[in-house]
Amino acid sequence: MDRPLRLVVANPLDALARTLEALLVVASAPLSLDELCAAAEEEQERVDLALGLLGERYAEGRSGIVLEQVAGGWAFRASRDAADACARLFERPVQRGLSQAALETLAIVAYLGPCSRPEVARIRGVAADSAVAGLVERGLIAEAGREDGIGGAVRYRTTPLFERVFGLDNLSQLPRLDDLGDDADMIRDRLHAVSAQRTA
Amino acid sequence: MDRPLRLVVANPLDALARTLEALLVVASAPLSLDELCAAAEEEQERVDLALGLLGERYAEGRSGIVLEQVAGGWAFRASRDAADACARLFERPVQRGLSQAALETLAIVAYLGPCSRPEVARIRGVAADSAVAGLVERGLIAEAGREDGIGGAVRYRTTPLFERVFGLDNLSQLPRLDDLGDDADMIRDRLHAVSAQRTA
Amino acid sequence: MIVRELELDLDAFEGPFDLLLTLVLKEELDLAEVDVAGIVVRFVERLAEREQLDLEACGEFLVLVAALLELKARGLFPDEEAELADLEPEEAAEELARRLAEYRRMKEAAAWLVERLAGERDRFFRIGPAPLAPQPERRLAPQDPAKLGEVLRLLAAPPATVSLAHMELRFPPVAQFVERFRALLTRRSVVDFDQEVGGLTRVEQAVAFLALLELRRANQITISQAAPFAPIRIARAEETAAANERTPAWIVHSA
Repeated sequence: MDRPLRLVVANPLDALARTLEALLVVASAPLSLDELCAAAEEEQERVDLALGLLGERYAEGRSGIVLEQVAGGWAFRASRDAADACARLFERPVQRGLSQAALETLAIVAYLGPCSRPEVARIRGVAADSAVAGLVERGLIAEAGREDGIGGAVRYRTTPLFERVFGLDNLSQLPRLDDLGDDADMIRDRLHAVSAQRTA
Repeated sequence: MDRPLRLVVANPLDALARTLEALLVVASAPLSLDELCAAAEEEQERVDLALGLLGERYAEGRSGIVLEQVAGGWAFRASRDAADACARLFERPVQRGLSQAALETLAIVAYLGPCSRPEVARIRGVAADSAVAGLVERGLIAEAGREDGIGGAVRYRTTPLFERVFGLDNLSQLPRLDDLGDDADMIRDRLHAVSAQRTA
Repeated sequence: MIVRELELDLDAFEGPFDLLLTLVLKEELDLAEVDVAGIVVRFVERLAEREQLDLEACGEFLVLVAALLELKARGLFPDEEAELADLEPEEAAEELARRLAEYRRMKEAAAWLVERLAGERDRFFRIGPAPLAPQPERRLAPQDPAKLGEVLRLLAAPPATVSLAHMELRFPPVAQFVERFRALLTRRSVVDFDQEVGGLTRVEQAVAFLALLELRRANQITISQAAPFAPIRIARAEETAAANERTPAWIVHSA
């Protein structure tokens, strides 16, 4: 019996399906049909067919990766069977500590009262962007108006969550720093003086 | 005759492999073996085997999704075949290549990290502030505490994103320092030769 | 070979050696930003292209570079002046060779990184959370408020004896802000200039503004302002960026 040269003729849509897989695994938001067509440089009809193939391959019960059509387009998600495992991955036990950068930023904002990013940066001697963003994301500090003057920078203050995490009823319970100054203004002056010295 | 409830007995690792697929497709960074075991509630040995299965399935040339071992863990990425399609759709955070100053700073932090701006400046002979700020902004290096002693400078180390961008499983995959700078030894020899000639 | 006409191509300066010297002496170029080793390498390269050793050129070059190095060393390490003066010539040569070797190794490591990046440019991966991933819940363990006081005390303590912090320039180089804005614009499509520089010193703001003009001149950004004194907004110049983009780009980030 003649054997065909190729036992399995690759489905011509396979290459396209692989391209779509690649696009979907890199995307951080659902991809619309238009976006997929533009990126793959293909006709809508063929992309639709390839998505159909992928829908069968990445189906609930068959694969841990599931292709889902949502409002914004197409995206991969985890299968329902793996929901518990995913929950364990994302709800990891409480995080122990804060990074040095986060702790310093938090201390400055807590002791000096509303403080802008540039001010935190000046006191710490390094850019404060990521530290501030991280603390905002964790809900430990929040925006509190702007500095005086036109185009004043956004200022931040600590939140009630901060007080809870640090076991304080309010900010007046922060450990006193008499050696640094009697009040926030004096501590602020001292910190600025030191940072100026550091960069002098 | 009793018929088994399931005609096809799936490979017992299949279920685990599906769970791992699900974890990897939703993770926002490479997952270490420990993390995978904890989330899947499985033995390391079985997770290793399942990863082997997935490695075959999600291999370059076979699938648009590729499983790779990078930055101390496992992660999905797009296949290289789909690079052009990806390039059409996704923005690149590092649009312009890194400047020479940034690359040298990155090398110093990767090899000597954690290290501070003054240390980088001492080796390069020029101030490193802008290079360090740029690398932090791009997420390739991050703060890692301060130098010992009072008023110590902030130190930096490379991030997992650095390893991922450069396709490294860990920093030990960088070339050994001893293997670099052959010409530095040459320069040293020449300096000595010249001074020997002078005194001869 | 005429040393003063030596063409240089450094990060901080491009042009003939003579012009560099003039700018340095007029204090229009900060020596801290000048890679003197780069000048030496360039000179040695030129020297190597010739069959005969040009003694006159070598002598002149040595004098000029030594002067440059001394100026730079004084600027960078005022406290170490005494320490360096104590070194015997042989020790100084050994120290120089050691530092040079260390720097050469790092330069090669940087070259290795460039090559590596070029090889990895077709590796695309997702940065950030997956589209339909569960929202991570990051609860923090209870923290000790005493730690806050501790870190603040450290920040309020005067810097230790020999600090190299004087290397942080009081007049920040324009390049610092150029790099900073570029990096910001790879993350965000529009940046509010006023917000970025708010709180900086006047000098820093001025330098930041120069950086903006520099980027605009290079057609890398667009600048808009609704009315006089209204916030200044900076955006990437998309099409030009795409057209000029010839450098390797290797990572991706979804839209």
